[in-house]
Amino acid sequence: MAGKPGYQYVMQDIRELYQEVILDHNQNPRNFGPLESANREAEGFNPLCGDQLKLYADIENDAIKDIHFDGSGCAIFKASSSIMTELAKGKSVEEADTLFDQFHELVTTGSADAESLGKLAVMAGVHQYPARVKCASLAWHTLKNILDGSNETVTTE
Amino acid sequence: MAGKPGYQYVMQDIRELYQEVILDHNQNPRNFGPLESANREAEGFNPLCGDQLKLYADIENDAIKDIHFDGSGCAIFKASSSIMTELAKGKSVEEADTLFDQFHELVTTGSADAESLGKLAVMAGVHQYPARVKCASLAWHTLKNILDGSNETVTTE
Amino acid sequence: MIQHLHPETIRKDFAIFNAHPDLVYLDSAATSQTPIQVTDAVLNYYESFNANVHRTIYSIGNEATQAYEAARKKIADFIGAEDAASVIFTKSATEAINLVAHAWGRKNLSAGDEILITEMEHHSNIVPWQLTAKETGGDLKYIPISQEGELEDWENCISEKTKLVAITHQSNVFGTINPIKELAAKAHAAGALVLVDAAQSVPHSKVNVQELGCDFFAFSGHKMLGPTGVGVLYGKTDLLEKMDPFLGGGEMIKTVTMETSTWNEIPHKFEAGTPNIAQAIGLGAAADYLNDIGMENVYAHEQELLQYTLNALGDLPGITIHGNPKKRGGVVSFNVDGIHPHDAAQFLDDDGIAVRAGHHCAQPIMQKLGVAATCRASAYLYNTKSDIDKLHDSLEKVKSVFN
Amino acid sequence: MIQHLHPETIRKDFAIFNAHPDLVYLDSAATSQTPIQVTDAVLNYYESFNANVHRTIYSIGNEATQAYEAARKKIADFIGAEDAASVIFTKSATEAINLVAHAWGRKNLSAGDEILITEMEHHSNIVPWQLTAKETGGDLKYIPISQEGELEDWENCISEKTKLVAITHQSNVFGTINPIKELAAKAHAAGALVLVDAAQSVPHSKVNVQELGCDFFAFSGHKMLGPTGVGVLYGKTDLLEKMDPFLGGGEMIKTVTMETSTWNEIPHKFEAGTPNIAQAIGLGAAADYLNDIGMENVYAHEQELLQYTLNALGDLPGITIHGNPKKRGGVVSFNVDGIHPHDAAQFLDDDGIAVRAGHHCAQPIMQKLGVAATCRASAYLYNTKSDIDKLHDSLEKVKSVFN
Ligand SMILES: Cc1ncc(COP(=O)(O)O)c(C=O)c1O
Ligand SMILES: Cc1ncc(COP(=O)(O)O)c(C=O)c1O
Ligand code: FES
Ligand code: FES
Repeated sequence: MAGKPGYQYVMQDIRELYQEVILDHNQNPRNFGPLESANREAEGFNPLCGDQLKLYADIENDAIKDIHFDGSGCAIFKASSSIMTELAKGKSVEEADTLFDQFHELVTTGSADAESLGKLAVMAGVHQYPARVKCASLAWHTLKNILDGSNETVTTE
Repeated sequence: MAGKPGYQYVMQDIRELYQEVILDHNQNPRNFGPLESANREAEGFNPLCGDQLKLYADIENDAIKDIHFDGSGCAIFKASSSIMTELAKGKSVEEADTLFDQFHELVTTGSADAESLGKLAVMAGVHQYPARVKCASLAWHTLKNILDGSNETVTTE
Repeated sequence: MIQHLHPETIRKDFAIFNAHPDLVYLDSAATSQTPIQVTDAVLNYYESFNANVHRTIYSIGNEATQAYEAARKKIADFIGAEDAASVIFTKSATEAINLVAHAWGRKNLSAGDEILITEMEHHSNIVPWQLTAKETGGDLKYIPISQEGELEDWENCISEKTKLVAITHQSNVFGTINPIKELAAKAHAAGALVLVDAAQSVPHSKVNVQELGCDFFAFSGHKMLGPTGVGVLYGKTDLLEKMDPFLGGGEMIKTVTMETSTWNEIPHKFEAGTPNIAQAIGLGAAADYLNDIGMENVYAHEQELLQYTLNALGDLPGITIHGNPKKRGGVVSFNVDGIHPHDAAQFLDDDGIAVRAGHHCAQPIMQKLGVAATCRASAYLYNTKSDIDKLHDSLEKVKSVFN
Repeated sequence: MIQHLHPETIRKDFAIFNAHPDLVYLDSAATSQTPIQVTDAVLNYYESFNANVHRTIYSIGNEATQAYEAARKKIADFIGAEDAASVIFTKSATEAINLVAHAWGRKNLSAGDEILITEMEHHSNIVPWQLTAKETGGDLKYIPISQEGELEDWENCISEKTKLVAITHQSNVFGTINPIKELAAKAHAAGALVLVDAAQSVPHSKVNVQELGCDFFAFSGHKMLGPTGVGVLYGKTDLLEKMDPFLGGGEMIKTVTMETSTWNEIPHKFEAGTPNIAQAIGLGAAADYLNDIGMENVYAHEQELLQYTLNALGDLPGITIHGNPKKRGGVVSFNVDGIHPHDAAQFLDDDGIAVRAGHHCAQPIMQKLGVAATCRASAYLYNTKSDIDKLHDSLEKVKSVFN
């Protein structure tokens, strides 16, 4: 917003939030739609906007062989879900847990160990937009539920 | 109050409210206590302070032969009740009705026909103190109930 | 005579446009901005006669009481109520509706009775009735709405079983202005009471509760230039007098003994505890402000902006405007094809434009429209055509980013 | 380290003492005065980020949300609550108590269950329980009080039948500070919950809900330097999570369909409708202000003034001071023999002294004392010994008028 209130939005630049990578994943989400081979499923729901997510994962021997997402939501949500599936696919459950922690730190504090972030780095801008953190987090919290073997629907509040 | 807020208390002088006559009636209320010969009774209650009043009247052929009050309350209440009984005693019901109207105008507007006021004039100061109008009115409203033949307890709200 | 508003002059009364000169605020249906006349009235209470009301002997307490009761009178006049005692200060429109649901609904409804609402209600006029229906065994029925955002066939929804019709005066999603007067007549003929959710109408048009013929009428201060934390319930005095209280506490009692209590007169019976004194006074000042400008002028100005907005958005390809009611206020809900409303709103914000994205607390409408959320632009007396031009241009930009 | 307050410096923060330099305000137990730090925080909302909370994408809406939730955190810290989600903003202490009476009481009490309160409660902690007892068939019992204004034999009032003990932390008539911690332990051992009416304690002493061990804890903003129109209910999170909502509407829902709804997480489940945003922010600023001064210092200052007042009034013949509790706050109730409290208060007002005359919303105490009303002088951090001297001198004058 022009003449932005000083509260804590000092460095806002909307293209930090909507980076090209994000717009691309929004247009062409990877690993999108149901997964036939899934042996685990979990749902997520963002009550602020009503958007919903379904995650499908094929986990064998503590490794994420395949993972898909389905649902509808904003660009941040879609891109974050899409990137999450790309990152989680092929990882061990333990590695995915570490990824979750990294993501969580990134969007809540805005900073994280830059080296290890890789593709995740595009989510850094979200931190400046508290109202959008939930959009970015939904897929990750739902992944966490799958990793933990919980069946509850994730709601981001 | 020193440095009084300007709202509408411009001319407040507390001795206008607590005139000598009022202090006197407070100390020595006239027509005080139950009335044996009463053929009408009515009660009044001021919920703001919890004070209560009982009126006793002996009314024959549309004339107030005698009238007493009982109860406890503040000085304004006691004096107003005492003066009311003095004024009403011996009057016809119609005359008492007129008195009520005069009193009512006096305490709500602060002005009334000065000539006809007589003893009532001491109540003029009450108008400046909206929180005390009820103290002064209770006896009069209860009298009005007696004149109208109503049995409901008067509450001044 | 309807006169033209001068939003440019009006804006000078609103400090927010000083703090954010480029702010295009198009979310007044959620909450309105606040003129200095209102904040001054609030400040004046705290700075000059900060005291509790109704039970004080001392001067500033009398002032506070008088100012609080004067605000009640102003609000009564503003909505055409005859008797100031029929105006109850609540904390919000939501509390006002819940008050009726508890103090009237739970005592007067039983199994088989119908509460009739509409598909275009705000959650505040749905959830209290879902809860009341559940508690009393009554049935909650809905008047359906058309794709245009208008009531459909409402006449046939009212029957002998209907005990209460609770309906919004003006939809916060479509802007639809509902035919309350006709509906109230029909409802009364069937023996039902009528509650009007006026949260969106009172701020934007001249209303008169007596002409409308409603029994209860609820609205909020913060949507009509007033402070947050104050709302109003108007009720017909004979109804209010018959009703049991809602909250118990100070102010609302006449006598309390350890065993039992008796109730104060209305409106105090429904105002338990220390009231929102400063906020009621601020709301009175908001009514003064709106009266000075003239509600007819506010309405006319918004009608002009509404047409301008519909034209501007209609010019843009790929914009879906939801609903097209014949009588409507200055609220326009829309979606940009292929772009999630929250993304659109985020880009608008980047251009300094505040619109709402979401379900607008009206999920049944969203379910009807088959969308999770919409964008909504809502105008008020401080908005200008230039605000709408900026909305138009920024939407064009958003579309280019996502294509 | 306890430091001495400087009321003379503190008074400079209160605009009212500028408007009325001679005002001797001794009615803070009814409502406190408001420092500019609080009115500035309120103004800042209206002038810089006036927007609705929780559902906005745009910047000023985010600011409003953050400021509102930051206020919640400040209040949680102020009362020693671990989790900000256990703090619910209400419109007043009265609403907070009624919330529990409805959302917990009516669902969890039935015939034969006992609600235990005390004879020294404020109407706000009596009437809701009379109504709840009536609705549920439960019994309302009272812990008796002594002429000193202390609880009598409370240990034996708690039994297996007791389901809730609702008790004031500090009496608004006697100033008595009740032994909540001991009482809560005993109540919990008997399987009862404990609600504390902290309207008079939170403003005047350091409190910690976890140390007290209470389940619910209610207080008002306007008595602790905050705005009118805001109160707080603290509840243990597991209790709040299990409870059904009270008011229905926006904010408190997760999903709404035409048939049914699901509830949002706490605290939002209990905050239906647009909240009192500006007032909550103002209350947060009041907590900041009090923290800066230090609640230990506030308490110590009032203890000093209390002793001074008791001595000053004790010096005057013909003054009856009500109660003499061992642990008490800065509240003194008294009568002048032969002079009605309203007359006394009227003369005090004429000298610029604001004290309360009345039943103080505690009619059962008045019945116990055998008086219709008393005068009450209550102090706060802005009062000085000179205020008490003026009270003393003015009372002497009053006595001479009536003799
Ligand atoms: C002990 C006590 N409880 C409850 C209340 C009610 O507070 P409020 O009127 O702000 O709801 C008060 C204040 O009047 C009080 O003194
Ligand atoms: C139509 C309608 N009804 C009720 C409400 C509830 O108002 P509040 O949140 O102020 O209680 C709103 C505002 O959000 C509304 O638009
Ligand atoms: S707006 Fe719904 S997930 Fe982003
Ligand atoms: S104070 Fe009770 S009648 Fe005057």
